[in-house]
Amino acid sequence: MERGDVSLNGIKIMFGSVKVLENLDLDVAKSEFLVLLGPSGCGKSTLLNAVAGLIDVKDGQIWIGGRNVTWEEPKDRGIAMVFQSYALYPRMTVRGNMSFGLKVSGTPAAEIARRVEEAAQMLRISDLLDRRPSELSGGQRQRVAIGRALVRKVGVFLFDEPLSNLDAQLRAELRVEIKRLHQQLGATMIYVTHDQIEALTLADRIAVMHGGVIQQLDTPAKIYREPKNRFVASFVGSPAMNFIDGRIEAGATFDGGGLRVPLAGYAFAGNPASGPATLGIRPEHVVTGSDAREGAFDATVELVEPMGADSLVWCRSPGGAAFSMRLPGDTAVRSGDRQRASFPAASLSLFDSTNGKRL
Amino acid sequence: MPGFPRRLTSRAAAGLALLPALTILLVAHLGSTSWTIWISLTSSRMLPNSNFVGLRQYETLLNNDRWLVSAQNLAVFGTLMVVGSLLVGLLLAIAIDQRLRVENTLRSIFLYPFSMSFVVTGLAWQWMLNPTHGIQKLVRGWGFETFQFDWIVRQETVIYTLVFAGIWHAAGLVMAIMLAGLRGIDEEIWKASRVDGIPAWRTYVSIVIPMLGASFATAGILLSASVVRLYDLAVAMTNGGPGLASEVPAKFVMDHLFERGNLGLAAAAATSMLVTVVSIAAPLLYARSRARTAETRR
Amino acid sequence: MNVIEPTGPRPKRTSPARVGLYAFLAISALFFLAPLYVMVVTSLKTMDEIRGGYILSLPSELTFAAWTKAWSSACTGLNCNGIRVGFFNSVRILVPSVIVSIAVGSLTGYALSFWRVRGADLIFGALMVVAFIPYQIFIYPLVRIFSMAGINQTLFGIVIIHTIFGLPTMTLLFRNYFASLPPELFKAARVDGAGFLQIFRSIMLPMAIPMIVVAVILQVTGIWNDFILGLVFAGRENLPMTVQLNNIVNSTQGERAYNVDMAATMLTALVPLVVYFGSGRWFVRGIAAGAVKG
Amino acid sequence: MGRSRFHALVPAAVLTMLAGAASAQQRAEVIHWWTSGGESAAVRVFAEQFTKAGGTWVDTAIAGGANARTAAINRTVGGDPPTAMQFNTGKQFDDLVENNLLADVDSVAAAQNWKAILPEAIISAVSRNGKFYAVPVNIHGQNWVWYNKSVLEKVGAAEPKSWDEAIVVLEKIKAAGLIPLAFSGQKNWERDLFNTVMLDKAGPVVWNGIYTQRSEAAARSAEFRAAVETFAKLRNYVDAGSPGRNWNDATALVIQGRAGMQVMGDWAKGEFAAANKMAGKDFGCTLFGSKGGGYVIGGDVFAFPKQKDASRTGAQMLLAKTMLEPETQILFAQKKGSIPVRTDLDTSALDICAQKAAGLMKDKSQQVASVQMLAPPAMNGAMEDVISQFWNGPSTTTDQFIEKVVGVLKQRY
Repeated sequence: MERGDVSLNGIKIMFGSVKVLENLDLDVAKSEFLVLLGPSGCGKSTLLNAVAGLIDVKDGQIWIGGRNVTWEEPKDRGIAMVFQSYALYPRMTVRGNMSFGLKVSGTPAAEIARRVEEAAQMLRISDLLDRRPSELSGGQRQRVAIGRALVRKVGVFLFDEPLSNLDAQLRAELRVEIKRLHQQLGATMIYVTHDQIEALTLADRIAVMHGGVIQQLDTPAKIYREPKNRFVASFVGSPAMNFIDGRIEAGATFDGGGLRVPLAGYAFAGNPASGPATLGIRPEHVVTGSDAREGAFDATVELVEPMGADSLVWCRSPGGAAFSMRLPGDTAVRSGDRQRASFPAASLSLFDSTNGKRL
Repeated sequence: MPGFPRRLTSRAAAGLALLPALTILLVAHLGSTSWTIWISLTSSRMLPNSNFVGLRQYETLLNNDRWLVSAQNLAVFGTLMVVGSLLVGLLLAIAIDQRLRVENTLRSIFLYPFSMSFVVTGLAWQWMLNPTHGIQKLVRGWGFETFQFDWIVRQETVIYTLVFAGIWHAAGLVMAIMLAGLRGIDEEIWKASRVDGIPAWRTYVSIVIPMLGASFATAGILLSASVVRLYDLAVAMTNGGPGLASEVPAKFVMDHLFERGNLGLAAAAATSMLVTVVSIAAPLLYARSRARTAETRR
Repeated sequence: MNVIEPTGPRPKRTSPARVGLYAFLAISALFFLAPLYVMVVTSLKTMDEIRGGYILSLPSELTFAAWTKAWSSACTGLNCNGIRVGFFNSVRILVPSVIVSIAVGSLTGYALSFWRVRGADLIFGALMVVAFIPYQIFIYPLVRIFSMAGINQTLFGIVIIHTIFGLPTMTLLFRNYFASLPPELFKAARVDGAGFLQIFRSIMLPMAIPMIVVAVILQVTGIWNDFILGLVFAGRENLPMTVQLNNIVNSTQGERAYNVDMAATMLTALVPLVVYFGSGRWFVRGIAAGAVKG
Repeated sequence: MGRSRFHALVPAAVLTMLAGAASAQQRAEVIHWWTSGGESAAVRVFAEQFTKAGGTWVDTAIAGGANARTAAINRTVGGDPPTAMQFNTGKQFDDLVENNLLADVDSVAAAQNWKAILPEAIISAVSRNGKFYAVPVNIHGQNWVWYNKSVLEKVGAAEPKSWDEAIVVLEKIKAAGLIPLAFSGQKNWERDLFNTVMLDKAGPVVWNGIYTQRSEAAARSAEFRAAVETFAKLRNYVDAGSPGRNWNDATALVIQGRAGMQVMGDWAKGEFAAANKMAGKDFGCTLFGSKGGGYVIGGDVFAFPKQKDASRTGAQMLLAKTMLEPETQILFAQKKGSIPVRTDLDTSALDICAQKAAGLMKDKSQQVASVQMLAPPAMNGAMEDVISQFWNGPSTTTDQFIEKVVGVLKQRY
C-alpha cells in the first residue's frame, strides 16, 4: 500500500473510558491541503492532537514523512502547529516567540535570525518583532503564531481552528494568507475547522467528521455535489440543502411533499430501488420560472431574504414541504407570490430514509 | 434598564459595589489606625487615656533592646520565610500539577498545616526540634552519636527553626494559589511548547512561571503580611526565646497591649510597623499604578 | 528500524524526571506529616507514657481515651463537656462570615480591576497597607465603634468583624486574579451589552472558581481558627469552639494533658480539613478538558 | 437556642433551676482563666458555694490570663461588663480603678473584717485610695523548690536550705549523670528563677528596693551582684533542652527522677498529683530565705465592674462574701493547690507543703509580696526581657546586666 506523507492506520483514542475515535484510517498526500471539518465534539481536534503527538493513541499507527512516529515526541515528528488561542508566550517578544524553540534545540544564532527574518517577511510582521503579544491585535497574533510554526522548517503543518477567534473580515483575509503560504511552501497541511467556508475554500480534500468517524473524504466539489450521506449533505453548504421526505417509486420517480420528481438522469450509487427516501436539493440548484422542466410545480413564496448578490426565497410546495431556492439579488418575487420551480434530477441527492446513506 | 444608558448605570453600579469596602476602610480601618496613632502619643497604659506626651513612647521604643532585636529578627525571618514559602509552594504546585493519581491526597497533606491552630502544632515542632527528645535524639539512637540538631535552643539559630515551621505552615496556601494560577494557564501554551520541543522544566522556567506574576504578587503580599503580623508561631514554639533571639515585632505589640498593659508603647510599636510598611509599599504601589495607567492608555 | 513496529500508546517508561518528582513529593509529604505524626502518636498514648517515653515512638498500647475526653468530657472551665460545646457556635459564625467576606471581597476586587473607578488604586493601596497591621491593635477602637452601633456582642457583629479583617486579603486575591484574566473577555461582554453585575455573575465568578477555592480555604481556616475576635466580639452566647480548645490547651497553671491537647487540636481542625478535601474537585475542574502536559 | 443549650450543659445552672426562680437577681457571670481539670474542680467550689448562698453562677472560662482579661476589659469598656472578673493579685486593675469602672467591696470587707484576717501585703494589693476594689481568693507561693527525694538520696544529699547549699547538691546530681535543675526556659520562669535566687541571696530589703522603690542603689548593691552571680552559675545545671520548655515538662523530669529539682510555684503540685506522687514521700518542697522573707506570695483576686443595672450589684456582693467564707477558702485551696488567703483558718486539711506555707503566712517577716503586687506589668515585663537576655547570653557580664536593670528601673511606666 502506498503511504501518504501523513498516514493514520487504525487509530483508536480513549479519554479515560470514553471512546473518542476507533479504527480510523486517513492518508494525506505530500503537499496536500487536507481539512478536517465537523461540528464541535466530532473528534477532529483530538485527531489532530494525536497526529501532533499531544495525545497518546490507544491503538494504531501514525506515519509522517515515511516514518512511524507513533511513539515519537511532538518535536521529533517533523510537524509544526498553530492553535486557536494563538498560544503565544505572553512574556516574550514576537521575536522571542518565534526563536525560542530553535534556541532550545541549539540552532546557531545566525540561522535563527535568518529564519525569523524570512518568516516575518513572508507574513509581513517584520515591524512587530520587538513587540509583546499583548500589544498586538488578534490578526497580528495569529500571524505571529503561524510565523512560529514556519521557522521550524518542517514538512507538515497542523492548524487547530486557527481563525475561530477572529472576526469575519480578518478571517477572510488570513484565509487567503494561509492559502498563499500553502502554495508558496508546498508543505503538507492538515487544518481543523468547523467552518465549511474555510474548508471549501482552502482544502484540496475535505474529511467531514461526525461522531468520531470520517463520513466522507473527498474534494470540496465532490463533497458539495455528491454528499455521501445526509449528515454531510446537511453540514456542508450555505444556505443549507433542502430535504423533503417521501418515497422512490420503481426507481424512477420521487414522490413526496405533494411532488412527483422524475429521476431520469440521477446517478444512483447502486441499483435504483424503491422505498422510503429523502430528497435533497441545494437552493441554487432549484430551477425556476420558465426554465423549469419535468416535474415542474407552483410553489408559494413565504419569505424573501435578500443577501446582496442573491436572494434566498423560502417556499412551500403544493404538498406543504418547505424548501428554499436561490434567486438573483434583484428578483421581484415577494411573499405570497407563486413561483414555478422544478428539481433537475442531475443535481439531486437521494438518501436512504433509514440509514441516511446516499442512494 | 430601559430609558437609562447602560454605560451610566454600570459605572454607577461599580461605584456602588465599592461602597461596603469604602465604608469598612474609612470607618474601621482608617478610624482604628488614626486612633492607634493618637494613642501612641499618649501615656496610655492598660486603658487609653488622653494624656499627651509627644514622642516619648517612640523614644522609649528606640531605646528598647527587645524592640530592636525584634526588628532584626523579623528582617531575617521575613526574607527567608517569604522566599522559602514561595519556592516550596511553587515546587509543590508544579509537582502536584503533573496529573498525579494521588493529587487530592497530596494537596490535603500540604494544606493541613494551615488548618491547625499554632498553639499545639507549635508544641509538636518544639518537641521534634528539642535536642533532648526530638530528632537529634532519634538520629543519635540510630548510631550517629555525633549528630547535632539543636538549633531551637541556640540563640544564633533559633530563628531558622521558626522559618522551617513557618514554611511548613504557609507553603500549602502558596501551593493552592500557584495551582490556581497554573490551572488558569491556557492548555494550548503547553501544547505549543511541546511542539516547539521545549523541555518541561524549561517551559516552566521561561514561559509558565513568568505568567504567574499575579499569583506571585498575591502570595507574596499574603506572606509578607503574615510575616509582619507573625505572633502565634513565635509564642507557641519558642515564646520569643532563648533570650530575645526569636522575638518579633507583633509579639512585642501584643505583649505590651495585653499582658504588660502598656497601650501607649504598643501603639507606638504598631505605628512604627505601619510607617515602615507604608514607606516600603507606597513607592511600589505608586510605580505599579503608573505602569497600569500607561498600559491602559495604550 | 525498530524490531517491533510502534503501535498504540507509548510504552510507559519511568523517566528519571518522574522518579525525581515522586522522590520530591515523598520527602515533602514526610516533612509535612512529621508534626502530625507526633500529634497523632501523642494523642494515642497515656500521660504516663508521654512523661516517660520518647515523643517519636509509637504508643505501647493504643488508647483512644484522649479523643473521647477531648470531644466530650475535658474540662473547659466549670463545664466538663469537651470541645463539642462550641462546635455549632463556630459553624454559625463560620458560614455567614465566609459567604459575606468572600462576596464583599470578590465584588470589590472585580470593581477595582475592570472598572476604572476613580481612586481605585488609592483604595487598593490603603487596603494592602492595612493588611500589615497587627489586627489586635484594632480591637479596642472597634469595640467602641461596635457598641456605639449597638452590634457589639452579637452574631451580626462578629460576621462584620470577619468581613472587616478579611477584606484586604479577599480584595487582593480577587483583584489580582481578575487582573490576570484577558481584558478582551470583559470588553466582549461589555460590547454584548452586559451590565456590571451581569458580567460579574455570569462571566467573572465562574472563571474565578480556582481563586474562590483559595479564598474559601483562607477564610474557613482563618475564621474557624480565630480565637481572639470571637472571644471579644461574638458575645458569650456565641463563643466559638476555639475558646474551648484554648481552655483545654492553654491553661497557665493547671496540669496539662498533652494527649487530650493533641486530640482536641486535631478535632478542631476537622472542619477546615473537610473543606480542603472537598475543594479538590473544583481545583481539578480547570484541567479536566483534555489536558496534556509534559 | 444557643443560650438554652449552653445552660443545659452547665451543672451550676442546673442546680440553680432547682433552687428556684427567686435567685434570678443573684445571677453572676464570672470571667476567669481556670480551665483545666484541677482548676476546674477548684472553680466548682466557688460555683457550688455561691449557689448554696442563693446565687446563680454563670461561668465564662477563658484560658490564659491575658486572654481572659482582654475579653473582660473589652466587655466592660463596650458597656456589657461581666459580674466579676479575675486578676492576678497585683496592679493589673489599676487602670480600671482610675477610670472609675470598678465597684468597691467595702461593705463586704467591713462585714467580714478583712483588715484583721488578711495579710498586710494582700490588703494593700486589693485596695486603692483606702477602698477595697477586689476580693482576694487565694495565695500562691511563687518560689518553691521541688525536689525528687530518691534522687537526693541516691546522690547522698539532704534537703538544701539556701542556694549556696543547693549548688553543692546540684553539683552532686550533675556528677551522677542526671539533670540537676529541671528548667523551663521561658521568660516568666527565667524571671521567677532569678527572683528566687535574688530573694535568698539579697533579702527582702533589696527585693523591695528593686520592685517597690525602684532604687538604683539596690541594683548596684553588693547583695544584688552576688545574686546575679549565683543566678549565672545556675546555667551550668540545666540541660540543653531547657529553652522553650513548658514548666510542666520540667516537672515531669523531676517526677521521673531524670532531674533533681525544680523552682516553680505551688501549682506544680497539680502535676505531681496527676502522676500519683505524694508530697513528703516521693517529693519534697522547700523555700530558700537565708535573709528572711523566704516566701513570695501572689495569688488571684476577683474584681467587680460597675453595673448599669443596680440589681446586679447585689450578686457581686454576695459573690465577694461567699468567696471569703472559711469553708469556701479551705475547699478551694485544697483543689487549687494554693493556700487560703485568710490567716485565721485551720489548715490541717491541706497537704504538708501548703501547711508549711500557711505557717509562714502567720509571720509577716517571712513573706514578701510578689513582683506583680509591687510593680506594674510593664515594668515586670521589661525586667523579664533583661533577665532573659542575661540568662541566655552567657557573654553578657554581670556589670552589663546591672546597667540594664538600672535602665529598667529608671523608665517611666
